This record gives sequence, C-alpha cells and structure tokens, in this order.
Amino acid sequence: MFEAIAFYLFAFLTISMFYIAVTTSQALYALSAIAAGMLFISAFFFILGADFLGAVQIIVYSGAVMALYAFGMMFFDTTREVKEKHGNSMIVIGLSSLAAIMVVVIFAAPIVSSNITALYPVVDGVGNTQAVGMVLFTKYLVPFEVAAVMLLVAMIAGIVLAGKKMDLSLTLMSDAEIKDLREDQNKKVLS
Amino acid sequence: MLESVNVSLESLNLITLLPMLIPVIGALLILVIDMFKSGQDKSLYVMIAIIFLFMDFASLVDSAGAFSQDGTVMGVFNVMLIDGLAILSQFIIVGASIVFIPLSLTSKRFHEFSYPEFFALFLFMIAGFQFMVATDNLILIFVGLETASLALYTLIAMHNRDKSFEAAVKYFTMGALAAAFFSFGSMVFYALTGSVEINQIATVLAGNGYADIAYVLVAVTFMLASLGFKLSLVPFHTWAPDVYEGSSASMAGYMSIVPKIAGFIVAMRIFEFLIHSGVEWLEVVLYIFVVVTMTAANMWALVQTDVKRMLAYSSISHAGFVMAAILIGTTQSNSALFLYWVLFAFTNLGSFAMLWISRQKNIPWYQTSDHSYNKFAGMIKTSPIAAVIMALFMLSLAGVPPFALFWGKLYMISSAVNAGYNALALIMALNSAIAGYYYLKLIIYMFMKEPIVGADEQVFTNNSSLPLRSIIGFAAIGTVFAFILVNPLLEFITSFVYNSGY
Amino acid sequence: MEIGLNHYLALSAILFAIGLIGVMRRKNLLLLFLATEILLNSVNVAFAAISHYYGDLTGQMFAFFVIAIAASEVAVGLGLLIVWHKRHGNIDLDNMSTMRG
Amino acid sequence: MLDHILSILIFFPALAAILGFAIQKDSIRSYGIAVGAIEFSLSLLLWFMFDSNASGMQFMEELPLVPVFGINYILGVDGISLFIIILSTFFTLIGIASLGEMKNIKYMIITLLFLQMTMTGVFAALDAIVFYVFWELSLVPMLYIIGAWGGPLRIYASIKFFLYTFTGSLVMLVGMLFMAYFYYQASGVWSFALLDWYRLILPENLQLWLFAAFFVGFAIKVPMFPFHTWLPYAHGQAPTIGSVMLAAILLKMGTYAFVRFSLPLFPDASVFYMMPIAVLAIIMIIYTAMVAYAQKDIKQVVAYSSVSHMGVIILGTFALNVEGISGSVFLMLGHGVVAGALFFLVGVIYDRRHTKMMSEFGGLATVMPRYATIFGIMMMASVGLPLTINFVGEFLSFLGFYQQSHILTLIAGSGIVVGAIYMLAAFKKVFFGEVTKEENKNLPDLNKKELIALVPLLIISIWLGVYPKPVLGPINNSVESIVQLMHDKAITSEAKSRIPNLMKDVKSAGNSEEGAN
Amino acid sequence: MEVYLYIALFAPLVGSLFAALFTATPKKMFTGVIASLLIISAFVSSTILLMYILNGGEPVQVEMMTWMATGDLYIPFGFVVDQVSVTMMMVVTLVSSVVHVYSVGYMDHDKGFNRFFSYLSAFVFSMMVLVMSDNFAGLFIGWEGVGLCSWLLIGFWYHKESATWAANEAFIMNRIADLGMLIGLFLIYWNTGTLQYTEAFAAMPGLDTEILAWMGIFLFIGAMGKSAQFPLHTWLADAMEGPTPVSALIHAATMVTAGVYLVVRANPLFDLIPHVGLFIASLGAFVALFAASMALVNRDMKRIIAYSTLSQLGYMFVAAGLGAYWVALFHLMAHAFFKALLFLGAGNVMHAMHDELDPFKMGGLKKPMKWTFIMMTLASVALAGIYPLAGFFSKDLILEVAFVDHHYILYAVLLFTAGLTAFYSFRLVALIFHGEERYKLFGIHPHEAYKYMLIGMSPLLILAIIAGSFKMTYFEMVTALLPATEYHIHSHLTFWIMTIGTQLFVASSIVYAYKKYANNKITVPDGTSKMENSFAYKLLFNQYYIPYIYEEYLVKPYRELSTIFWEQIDLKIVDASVDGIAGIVYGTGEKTRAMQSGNLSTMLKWMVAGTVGLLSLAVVFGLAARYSDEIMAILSGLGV
Repeated sequence: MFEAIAFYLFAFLTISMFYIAVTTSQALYALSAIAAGMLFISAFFFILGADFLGAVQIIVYSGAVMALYAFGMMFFDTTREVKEKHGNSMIVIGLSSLAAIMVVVIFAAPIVSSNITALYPVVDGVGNTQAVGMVLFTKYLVPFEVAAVMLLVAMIAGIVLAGKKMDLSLTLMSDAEIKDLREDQNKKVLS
Repeated sequence: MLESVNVSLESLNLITLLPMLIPVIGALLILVIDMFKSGQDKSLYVMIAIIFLFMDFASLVDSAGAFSQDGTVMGVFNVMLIDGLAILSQFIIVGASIVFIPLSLTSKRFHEFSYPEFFALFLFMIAGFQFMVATDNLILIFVGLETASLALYTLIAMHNRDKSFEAAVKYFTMGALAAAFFSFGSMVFYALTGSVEINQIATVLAGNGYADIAYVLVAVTFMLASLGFKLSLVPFHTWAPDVYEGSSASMAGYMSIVPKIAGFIVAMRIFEFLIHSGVEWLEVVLYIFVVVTMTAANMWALVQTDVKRMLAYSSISHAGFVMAAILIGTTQSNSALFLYWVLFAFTNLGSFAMLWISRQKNIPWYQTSDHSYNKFAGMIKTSPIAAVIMALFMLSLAGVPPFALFWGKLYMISSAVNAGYNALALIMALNSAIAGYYYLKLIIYMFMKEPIVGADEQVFTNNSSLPLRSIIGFAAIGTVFAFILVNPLLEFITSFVYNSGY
Repeated sequence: MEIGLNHYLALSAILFAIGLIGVMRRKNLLLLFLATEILLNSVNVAFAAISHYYGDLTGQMFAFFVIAIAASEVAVGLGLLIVWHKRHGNIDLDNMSTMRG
Repeated sequence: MLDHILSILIFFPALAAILGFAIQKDSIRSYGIAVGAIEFSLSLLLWFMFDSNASGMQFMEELPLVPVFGINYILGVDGISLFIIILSTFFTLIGIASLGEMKNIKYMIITLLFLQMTMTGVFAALDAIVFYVFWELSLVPMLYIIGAWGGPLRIYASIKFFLYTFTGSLVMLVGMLFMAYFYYQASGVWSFALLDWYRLILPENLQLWLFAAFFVGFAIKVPMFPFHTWLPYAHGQAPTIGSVMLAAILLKMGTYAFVRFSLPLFPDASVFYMMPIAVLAIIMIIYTAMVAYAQKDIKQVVAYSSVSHMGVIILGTFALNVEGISGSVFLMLGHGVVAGALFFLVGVIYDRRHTKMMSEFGGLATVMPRYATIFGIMMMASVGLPLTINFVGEFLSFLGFYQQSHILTLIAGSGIVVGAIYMLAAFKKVFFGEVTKEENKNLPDLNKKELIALVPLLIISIWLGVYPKPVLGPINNSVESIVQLMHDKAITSEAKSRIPNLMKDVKSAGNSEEGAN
Repeated sequence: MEVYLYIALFAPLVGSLFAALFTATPKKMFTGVIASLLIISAFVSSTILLMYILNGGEPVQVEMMTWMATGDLYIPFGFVVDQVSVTMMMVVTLVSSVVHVYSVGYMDHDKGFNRFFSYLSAFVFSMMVLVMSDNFAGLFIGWEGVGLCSWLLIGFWYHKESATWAANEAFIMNRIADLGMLIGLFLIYWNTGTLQYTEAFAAMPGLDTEILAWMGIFLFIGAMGKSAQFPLHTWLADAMEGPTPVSALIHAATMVTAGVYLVVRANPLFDLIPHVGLFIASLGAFVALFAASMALVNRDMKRIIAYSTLSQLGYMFVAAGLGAYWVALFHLMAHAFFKALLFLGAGNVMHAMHDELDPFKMGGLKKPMKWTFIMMTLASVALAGIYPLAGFFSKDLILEVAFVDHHYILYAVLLFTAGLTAFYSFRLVALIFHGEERYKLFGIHPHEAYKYMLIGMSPLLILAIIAGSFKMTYFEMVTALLPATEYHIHSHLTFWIMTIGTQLFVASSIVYAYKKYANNKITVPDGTSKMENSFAYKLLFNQYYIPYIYEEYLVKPYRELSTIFWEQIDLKIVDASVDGIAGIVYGTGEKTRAMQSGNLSTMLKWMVAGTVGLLSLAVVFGLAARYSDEIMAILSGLGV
C-alpha cells in the first residue's frame, strides 16, 4: 500500500515536473523543474532498492549535470523568458500522445514470459552498492573502461570546443593570413 | 555475503581486447606527446596515428587467423564477441581509417588539423567503433557507439566554420534522440528477456515462441529508429546531407563508410535472428525501408546542385541498397554486404578525396557552395587526369562495370535473386539506373561543358599534396582493378560470415 | 493494489513521451538538451524497475551507463553550444538552417 | 600469340589509348591510324586463322576472374561474331583515318580506341558477366563522343542514350543473375559461362520471364519500337564519327545478343514470343520508315532508316531457322557497312554546310557528282537492291520468316517499298533539281580523306553483295549449330515444330531414343 | 559456246563500267562508240548462240559461282541459253545495239553523254541477267537491276522536277510489284526447296493447286509492275520523261516485256493453274482496251506511244494467260522491233522540234523529215497489224488464240482494240507529218536526223517489215521448250472472214484517222471545242483520273500519315512517355526535397514521426497477433 502511494505520488510529481520543464517559457523554471524531477526519479530508485543508482542520480544528475546546465544558462544569458516560435503544435502533441498511447497500450499487457532467470541476481543481505560493484568490475569491466574513455573524449571535446583556439578559424583564413598569424604569435597557438 | 570471484586470466581471453586497446593507447600517446612538447607539426600525429592503425590492423590479422582456426571467441566475461562479423567490420573500419588519416596532410591549412586532439579523438573514435562491433552486449554497443559518436561530433565541429557547427549540432541533437531510442529499445528487450545480450535475447525469445510479439515489435521499432538514424534510412536520414555538407569533404567521406558499417553490424546482429524467426512484420518494414531509402534518396540526389550534397544523398541510397542484405538475411547477402562495403569504401573515399583536393577557402562568384556542379565545368580541359579519375569514381558509384561497385551490386542483387526477392532485385536494378543520372551529371559537367570564363584553372588540385594524390591513386587503382580483388575478398568474407553463423 | 512492473513501464513510456514533446517543441537548444535528459531518465526508471522485479542487476548496470552517457553528452553538447553562441550570440535552432534541400 | 589473339584484339587498343595520352597533339592522327591498322590486320589474321568449316567456338581463352561466383574471363569467336569483330576494327580504322579537323582530336581518337576495346569485348565474350562488362562499358566512350562533340542538344541526347540503355541493361543483368541462379540450382555450381548455360533446359514459364528480362536490355539497344526514341536524338546530335560507330557496330550488339543469348537459351520462349516480336519488328519496319519519310533533316532520315532495317534483322532472327538467322546476321554486317557509309556521307555535307536540313540543299548532283554517285550507290544498297550487301541479308531474313508466317512476311516485306519511298524522296530533295542556294554552288566534291572512308565501304558493299559466300559460309555453320541446339533444347511441341531439325538423318533414331527415355 | 554466253552477258557490263570511268569528264565520243561496239559484240554473240540453238544445239548452261548458300538454300549465279532466252537475248541485244548507235547521235549535245552510255549499257547487262538466269533469284537480280537502270535513265535529266518525280514513281511502283515477286519466290522456295527453274518446275506438279495458284498470282504481281499492268500502269506514261532512246529501249522493247517473259518462263507453273491464266488474260485484254482508249485523245507524242505499248503488253498477256506462250513471245519480239522504231522516230521528231511533244504543234513534217516519216509510217502500219508487216502475224495470232479458245469476249475486246490502235497510231502520224506546217507558228526549223542514226534504225525497219516471215522457224525453235499448241481455226471460211474482216476494220480505222487529222484545218486545241469539254474526253485525257486518285488518296494520305506518325506519335506519345517517366522521377525529387527544410526541429519531428509510424504498425500487428483468436472468431461470426 505504501508502495502504491509512493509510486503514484512520485509518478505524479515527476510527470508534472517534466511537463513543466518542456512547456514553460521560463528557462529557469525549466531547469529547476528538471532538477526536481530528477530528484523524484532518484526516489523511484530508492523505492526499487537501487540505492547506488539513486545516489548516482542525485550526485551526477541533479548535481553535476544540472550545475553544468545552470552554468550554460548563465553563459547563454537565457535566464529571462525564452522566446520560441512554435509552429504547428498539433503535430507535436499528436505525435507524442500517439507514441505514449501506443507504448502504454502494449505495456498494459503483462509480459507472458515473466519467469526470467536472473543472470546477476540481487543477493539478499548484500548491500546494493556492493553488489553493483561486484558486477561492474567483473562482467561490466570493459564497458566501464570504455565509459571512462568516453568521458575522456567528452572532456577533450568540451575543452577543445570551448577553448580559445576555436575563436579564430584557420579553415576560413587564407594562406597569407595564417602566415602573418604564425609570425605574430610566435608559433604559440598553431602547430 | 558475496563470494569472492575467482577468475583465471586465461579465461578472460584478454587478447580479444587488443585491437581496441591499440588505438586507445595511440590516442593517449598523442595526448602525452602534446603535453610534453606542444606545437608539433600535424604530420607527426598523422604518422603516429597511421602506425597505431597499422598495429591495429596487424592485430586484426592475428585475430582473423585465430578465428579461422578456433571460430568465434568470447572474452572478458563474455562481453567481447570476436566472430567473423566483428573481424571483417574491424578490417573495414581500420582500413578505411588508414586511408582516411593521410587526407589531413593537405597543402592548405584547416583548423582541425592544428589540434593534436583531433588525432587523439580520431583514434578514440575508432576504438569506440571497434567496441561497438565486437560485442553482442547492448550496453557495450551503446557505450562504444556513444564514445565514437561524441568524438565524431567534435571532429566535425573542429572544422571550425559556421556550417560545420551547424552540422555538428544537428548531428549531435539527433544523435541524442537516437541514443534515447536505443536505450528505450534495449529496455524493452531487457524487460522481455531479462538480458541485454543479443544471443541471450534470441534464445529466450525463441524459447517462449515469441509470445510477447507486441513487446518485441516495440523494441524492434525503437532499435530500428536508432539504427536507422545511424544508417541514415529514410525518414531518419535528414541529418546526413546537412552533416556531409557541413563537414570537410574528407570527413564526409569517412562518415559515409565507417560509422555505417558499425551500424550495419549491430543491425545485422539484432535483426537477423528476428528475420530468421519469421517476424514478418520486420520483414515488411525492412522491405519498405530499403525501397523507400533507395528510391527517395535517389530522387533527392537528382535535384542537388552541390556535388558533396549529391554524394551525401547517394550514400544514403547506397545504405538503403545494402540494408537489403539484412532484409534478405542469407549468408550470401551478408557476404555481399561486406563485399559491397569494401568496394564502396574504395570508391567513395576516392570521390570524396577528389572533392577534398579541390576545396577552396573562398567561394568564387560562380559557385553557390563548396562543390557546386559548375565548379567542375570543363575540368577535362584544365586538369584532364583529375577529371578522368573523378569520372572513374562516378562510374563506379553508378555501377558501371568493371569498376569496383559493380561487383558489389552484382553480388547483392544476385543474393536477392537467390533468396526469391524478385521484385526487390528489380527495384534495386532500376534504382541503380536512376542513380546513373546524377553521377552522369557530374561527368557531363566535367567533360562536356566549357570551363567558366575567369575560373581558376588550378582549382581542382588546389588542396592537393603528395599524400592526397597517393590516396586518390590508391583508391583509383582499387576501383579499376577491383575485379582482381573480388574473388579473394569474396572467399575470405564468405568463409568468415558463414563461420559466424550468419 | 499491487504496483507491478507494468506500472513502471507505463510511467516510463509517459515520461518518454513528455521528453519527445520537449524534443520536438523546444527551439532553444539548451532546453532541447534538457528534454533529451528526460528521455534518458525515463528509460532509467524502467531499467531500475525491471531490475527490481526480475531481481537482476543488469538493468541497474544499464541505467548506470546511461547516466554516464548522459553526462558525457552534456559536456559535448554544451561545448558545441558555446562555440555557436560565441559566433552568433544565440542558441536558437531556427537560426540554424543555412543548409537545406 | 594465336592462343591469346582475342585478348590481344581487345586490350591492344585500350593499351594504345592509354599510351596515346602521351602523344603530341599533331601526331595523334598518325598514331591512331597506325593502331587502327594494326588492330584491323590482327582481326584479318583472326579471319585467316579461322577454321571456316567448324561451327563451334574458336580461339577460346579462359581465365578465372571470380571463380567462387562462377565468373570467368572466357572468350571465343564463331562465324557469327567473327565478322562483326572485323567490321568493328575496320570501322575504327577508317573512322580514325577519315576524321576531319575538330577540336580535341586527341581525345576523340583515344575515345575511339577505347570504344574499339569494348566492341571487340562484347562480341568475343562468352561469359555473361564479361559480356555485360563490355556491353556497359561501351556506353561510356559513346556518351563522351556524343556529349563532347555533338550538336546543340548533345547533353540531352547523350544522357538519354546512356540512361535508357543503362536501365535496360540493368534489367538484363537481373535476368542474367536469375539465369546463373537456375544454373546453380540445376548443377550445384555457379557459372556465368554461356556454353554452360546452353546446356541448361529451363521450364517454359521461367523461360518466358527470363526472355522478357533479357529482351528489355536487348530491345533498347537495338533499338526496337517503342524503345527507339533515344536513337534519333543520339544520331541527330552525335558527330559524324559517333553516328557511324553507333549505327555500324553498337546497334548490332542488341541483335547479336538476341542470337547469342535469347535464342539458344530460351528456345521455347523464343517461339512463344515470336509473333509479338515479329509484330513489333513490322511496326519498326513500316512505322519508322514512314517517320523517316516525314523528316526534314537528312541525318534523321538515315537514323530512322536504321531503326527500320534493324526491324528486318529482328524479323530474320526470329524466323528461328537457318535461312532467317544467317540472313539477319549477314544483314547486321550489311547494315553496318551501309548505314555507316550513309552517316559518313551525311557528315560530308554537314562539314561543308553545317546544316543537315534537306531544304537547304538541292541539285547537289551537279555540284558534287562523285559524292552523288557514292551516295546513290549506298542508298541503293540501303534500299536493298540485289548485288548489294543489304539484299542478301534482307532476302534471307524475309525468306526465313516466310516459313513462320506468310501474312506477316507480306506485311513486313512492304518495308522494301516504304524504304524505297523515303530514301528516294530524300535523295531527290538533296541531289536532284536545280541548284537554288547560292552557298551550294561552289561546294567542293569529296576529298581524299573522305574517299578513304567511303571507297572501301563501297567496295565491300558491292563485293559482299555479289559474292557473300566467304562470309555467309562461316555464319551458316555457326547458325546451324545454334538452330540445332535450339531444336534439341525445345520442350514444347510447338517449339519443336517451329524450329527445324537439321539432323534429318538421325531424326528417327533420336525420336526412338526419346521414346525410350 | 560458253565463251559467247559470257561475251553476250558481260560485254555490256564492261561497256558500262568503261563509260562510268568518264562520267565526271566532259563528253567523249569514244565512250559512246566503245559502248556501242561492245553491245554489238554481245549481239553478235547472241546471234551465234541463236544459230547454235537453231541448229538443234543443246541449251548452254553454266554455273559461274555460288551466290548465296545457307541452310537448305543454294543460289548460284547460273545462266542458261535455251530457246526462250536466246530469243529474248536477240531482241535485247539487237534493239539495244540500235539504240546505242542511235544515241550516239541523239545525245550528241548532252552534257551527260558518257553517263548516259554507262547507264544504258548497265541496263542491257541487267536485262541480259534477267533473261539468261537459270533461276528465280538471278531473274530477280536482273529484275531489280533493270528497275534501277530505269530509275537512273528516267531521271537522267535530274534537274527536271518532273523527270525525277517520274523516276521515283517508276521505281516505287516497281518495288510494290517486286514485293509480290519476292513473296512468290519465297513460296516457291519453301514448297519446292529450290529456286532453280528446272528443279522447281519439276517439283510443282506434285503440289497443292492452291499453293500453285498463290505462286502464280504473286509472280504475276511482279510481272504486273514491270509490265505496267493495271493498276500499276501509271508510271509507264510518266516514264516518258527520260531521253527518247531510253523510252525506245526500256519502255517499249525490253524491260516492260520482262513481265511477259516471266510468265512465259514460268509456263510449267501457269499451265497447272489455268484459272489464274484466265485472269491474266482478262486483265491483259482490259489493259489493252484501257490503254488504247487513253491513247486516243492524248496530246503528248511519247505518251501516245507509251499507251500503245501498254496496250500491246495487254495483248501479250492475253496470249500468255491463255497458254499460248510462244505467241506471246512472238508478239513480244515483233512488237519490240516496230515499237522501238516508232520511238526512235519520235525521237527524231523531238530533236527536230526542239523537244516539242505536242503533235498538234507539228504538222507537215513529212517534207523536212522524209526518212523519219517513212519509218514511222511503216512502224505504225506494223503496229496496226496490216499484212504483211510484222504486226499482222503476231497480233492476229493472238486474236485467233482468243477465238480458238472460245473466249469470245476477249476476242471482241481485242478486235475492237486493234481498231483503236490503228486509229491512234495514224492520228499521230497524220498530226505529225501531214497537214499544215503548224510548227512555223513557233519559229522552229526542223531538220532530219544524222545519217548514221537513220542507218542505225534501219535494221529495226527491216525487221518490222519482215519479222512475220520468221514465224515458222521461230515456232519450231521455241516449242522445244514451250507448249507447242497450234492455233488454227478449223474452218477455212471463218479464218478468211476473220482475217479479212480484221484487216478491213483496221484499214478503215486508219482511213478515218487520216481523214480526221491529216487535213489542213487542224489547229492547236485551246480547250474550247465541244469535244474537249465532253465528259468522255476529259475522262480519257485525264487518264481516267487514276493519277489524280493515286495522288489524292494514296500519296497525300501517306505523306500526312507519316507526318502524324512522326509529330504526333513518335514525338508526343512514345518519346514523351519516356521523358515523362524521367520527369516524374525528377519532379518527385524536386517536390519532396522540401522535407529537408534544414530546420533541426523539423528533422527531429521527422524522426519521431518515423518512429511513431513504425510503432503504430507494431501495435496493429501486435494486437492482431495477440487477439488473433478473437478476431478470427468475430470474422467467422460475420460469415467471412
């Protein structure tokens, strides 16, 4: 019973938060709504016993990601009302609700083959974090490492793209201009 | 309490990771070199990248040898899956990358090549693609895919002009949506089977006789949307022309080959077993996708005024053509996919490289875009050899024998014929005929029109340098003498595909 | 009333649909990226639920990697937006259609 | 050397063409003539070494190309292909020799040499894929010739030519793949070798489909009504040499392919489609002859006359007996010579006046008597006067088809009447009457270069009209073997009865054997 | 003997080629002389061969070389000199020798002198091939060859529009007939397996009569074209545009009789199908009358003679059709002599009158052109069939044949025609040579032709007079090959009544003609006289409006239909549909490229839309699969 109440409550909250996030014209509202929605989602994780995931959700999502977004928002100066030209919103609403209805119709049906044998079962008496760690560093070691590479890629990408060097474009400069530039900057910027 | 895990090192089969690790190490090496002494010339990084890619290639040859002896190998807690498909596709990925990377040694300077990070990201991207094809675990596929994609978005943006940013943003945004689709699709598969390994999924689904067909279809739908984006199937293709136009010609050529073969491998792994299990829905849907993608992309290519954009649409059309292999799903068709893609790689890299050497920094008055058709008017008069080579690539793309792509088309259509897809075979043939028109258009501009008065005669080789010319020469030789290549390739590919159970 | 897996799946689908609304409706790229986060989050909910009901950790693993991916995407996406914003002073995608046809 | 003479014939001009890039512009003509002469002598050597009494393939060469998929480089000639090859080398030679002054003559000669390669390849190939390779490849030089040296509509014409033919041949390719697949099913081995396919007996309904697939490719090439509309454009816009090669050799690829592929592979389908195709052929003969009559441009007259004559060739081919097929093969040569010569002749006045409108001329017989004489003789050859090369072919074609249908032959035969009408009318407009136009009064008569091209053609068209035996003999032998093959392969009783059995002596023995089986 | 055969055959060819060498050069007298000498040598050879045959020699047969051989077909260049062909050879070489000699003078001032002899000799060669061939294919070579030469010679003065038009008309009409001939050949080949005369004829009696009838009909269609039988007759009159020696040689003596020769040569065939023969005879009789009627009022000297030729050809076909092949051949021979003479005479007149053709503008020419007058008069007498000239023996014989075979209608027609013949012949003679010298009005000073031309003509004159006396020799010779039917009217009384009656009838026609036209009152008609306005006159003068009908209802529609085929069907339907398909493909691309708006939001929408579309398909399919049992139940409940 408690579970049901919690489910419906948080379901209502996340849905409304996310709905606000996609409809409001105030960027700040949207950001706050998303952050709140993510927190509520972590609540689901805790309900479902995925404690580790819940913690990660709060730290990474509500913390790091949202902080990044907030920073971006300030950088882009979108704190005030966002003016967006909306075309035919019927298409948007129509497509989305159609998608939702379709999927829900399917998902309303129980999965017939529900006697699934768990490959990496949740072991009683073991903390979720510990269990997750166990699986993560055995079975999912490779994806984990690849994810590390991915984060490295993302970091490099972020640095490169946001870096100062992107401010002038060699692609658009003629050979003579590049030559001048090299002399000016003493081969600092360019290789 | 958890039991401690005892794993022997042999059972991990870490050697399976070697091909992916090499480029990662290479990338790190580049970063480290840059850290110690920045401001090195790009040729250093190009050579480092090539060396590592060759090492990668060598390790692939090694695993190919191992595969032909022992068959499919699983590794590292059965996450890695080194089967024939993985090896073949990695050959294409690494091979095409080796051919691609010297294209950065242009005579003109472009922004991205001034970054060592460009080459590091490039190698990371290759590793990402390699991971993507060398596993049947959806998680690893996803992570590999994202690694590669994020690197790719950056590489495109690093060209550093408005169009390339626009291209990168478009690609990125749609890619994010596609990633969401992928995860949703995986989720439904997981909900159905409790597993995210394709083999396991197939086993479970077969075990219960596809009782939850509706769920399966939802999962397939989202997977199709996601992979359709990667493979640029209509209507998920809309990024392709813009991204090709926005990125540099060499990058566009690369994008038309490598990400797609990775996508095809994943698609093959996911859809093949469904097709064989008699999911008629998928068969019908794929049929529609194949036909619509081929035909519509051809029609749009007809009306383009820019050669690179035309080639973008033509790449979409080729992807649709090759998608037929997955629909047909026989050993022959899957072999045809690889054969086609190898030959397509030669031709398409060659033709994009031709665009690349004719790249100017400033667009003169008579051109509306980087490579608008009238730029090439009368090329035979000013640079005959370049014109002949370009024509060669166009003819090959059109499927005129005996140039490379003809053999691919031949084998592909033959596989359709053999599997009883008669109408499909005919549609494929007729589409080749439609495609003939736009390839011909370029030939007509080059050979039959007069040069524009006042045009720079050197424009066609503006950007050329020895490495570029060598690459083009290599591609041209490959295109012309493909008929020698076809037989060994076909034998090799067929045995690998067959032994992988596809 | 027992809350079953289907409930969570339905919730996930609805959240996903909301995300789709956002993706299609938003013209401001930053807000559009926010919408993609919703999409990924909705999937995470479902993964956690399935993991719970099947007693299997794989779902949590997947969700974990999805979060990692989402974080990486933010870094790259924001990087792109910054470059664009430096040049054009806006991040409205309607200003981003020089290539067409 | 003799073992590989066909390969040499094919690749020598290509190699020479590549080397030709290095030749200085002023010397290229001599180079081209030298190469053409060597090629022509090689083809004559081929004829000399050819065993006229054998009916099978000679000078066979085989080289694996894609053996996994049954594609091999197989070459060979029999009496049917031998002479078309010789004709093609001959036309290349005189074509190059007679080239007038034009821009980029170097590229023109190089292109012609490439074209020579593809033409020889098509006629010497005995593997379907190799055949297809050369078949498609031949489009490219032709595309360039029309598109780069043509008239005002050259680009439209060249694209139309290329795409139309390309589309048709892709359908044909699908047919070939089906054929290979059926062969694979029957024998368990992949093969595209024609001689292997000859041994395959297909059920009738498959034959019908495959025949149709091949037909599309061939019919567009021929070109048969209603697929013929690319031809007037191509001819109308092409430079003289382009029209000559197109009419003389390239069109023959289609009819040759009918004899080489459609008939022996699908005997029952050939019989089944005989009448519809004959009707199409009759439409070609009469309808296009009438269209030719309505033309105002002399080159278009000759172009449409080509279509009309190709109709006769088709009719002869689908007579499905030795007389008809031999006749049609001979007519291929005849039409090649005559149409080629006519296009050369039209080119002569075009070079002088830069117009092809008949109304611009008149009374040329007075001004250019030698030209008028040669034109007249060639016109009479085209009309099919006895003792000219075309008569032999037309006579035999009609004669052959008469066995199959009397009434259709009678209708088709009216081609000799309507053919005479447009030709004579055109001749009258151009050559007879008073010279009215001032520009025409001082036109120079044929010069040496033009005579080099025309006189040999003149001699051939009379020589082979009077004494066709050296050519007709080998053709006959090969055609007999094809007809016998068709008879043996035919499964329906109608086909058996329509296609004559040439082994009359062993007929009864064969029948009893069949009965025993 | 074979040497003579080859000389007879190839001497004209040599002459032709020799003359052809000089076509581009100005007139050279020696080309004419050498060509004439070569023709004469052919004549001498023919005479030697004739003597040989007359002396009972075996027919000479040679096979020079293979022409076509494929499948079962074997056609050699084979030649035979037998009784029939030697007769034809004599006629051909003799007349052509005369014409050659004559032409040397006639073409004296023409620029195309050399060319003329080249053509003329080529014609003789073709004609020799035609008559000497021992198979149908060889016959066809000659058949087409003479057609070609006829085209060249009619259009000899190619700057004249009318000449080239007539040449084309002649060629095309002949082609129509040749098609029939060709079909006849095919029929013979597929039914007898050969085209050799002897073997084919030997095989024929074993064939179905219907097939034989078709063979006969098709061969006769061929003959109709060459011999200008109705309805393919219009070209002959128009062919008079050619130089007059050509008309004499080709359109009177030799080529037009090829049709008769064909029927005679194919007598074993036509003997087997008498009903076809009867048809031929009837058509011949009709043409005889029909052509004669047109000659009555014509005002063109050469055309009158041409119609007369046509009429006489009708006579020959009557004989041939009724099985009297030797009679037909005999009339052919006799006719060749006097008709050629008549033409050559007309040529003299034309020369004298500066190419004036209207006899009404002449008159009284007998004084300046005495010899021509004599020759033409005698030739006309021979044509009219007055005893003892050639025409009497040959033409009266045909009347007898018709009578003896009880075809009285034919007989009556022919008899009547004989009267007409006499009338128009002498109308012409009277108008040209008698009466007032009307030519003076036009300022012409006529003069007699060259001496050697007249001498050259003399052999024809002699033969026109005495040819009848060879009748028995001839009969004995040819009946070795042809059916030797003798046509004797058993009752002597009937015979004499008929003969004398005919002679009287003819003579009175002559007298009438003279009376009407030889007086001094004749003026150049101006279209006002009552006769000229009568319907019958107009009908005849306009050749029964047949050329008009052909022009209106055949030529014009053909031309219009051609234009429609080209402009409406070829360009607007066939070609337009091809371009249309290409246009549709291209247009679809052009219209749908808007999908790529370049706006990211649109792109995302497309992606979502694609997914949702797939999803709906999935749901439909999934639900259908899930509830398949229920759906089946409902459907079966509905009675589906």
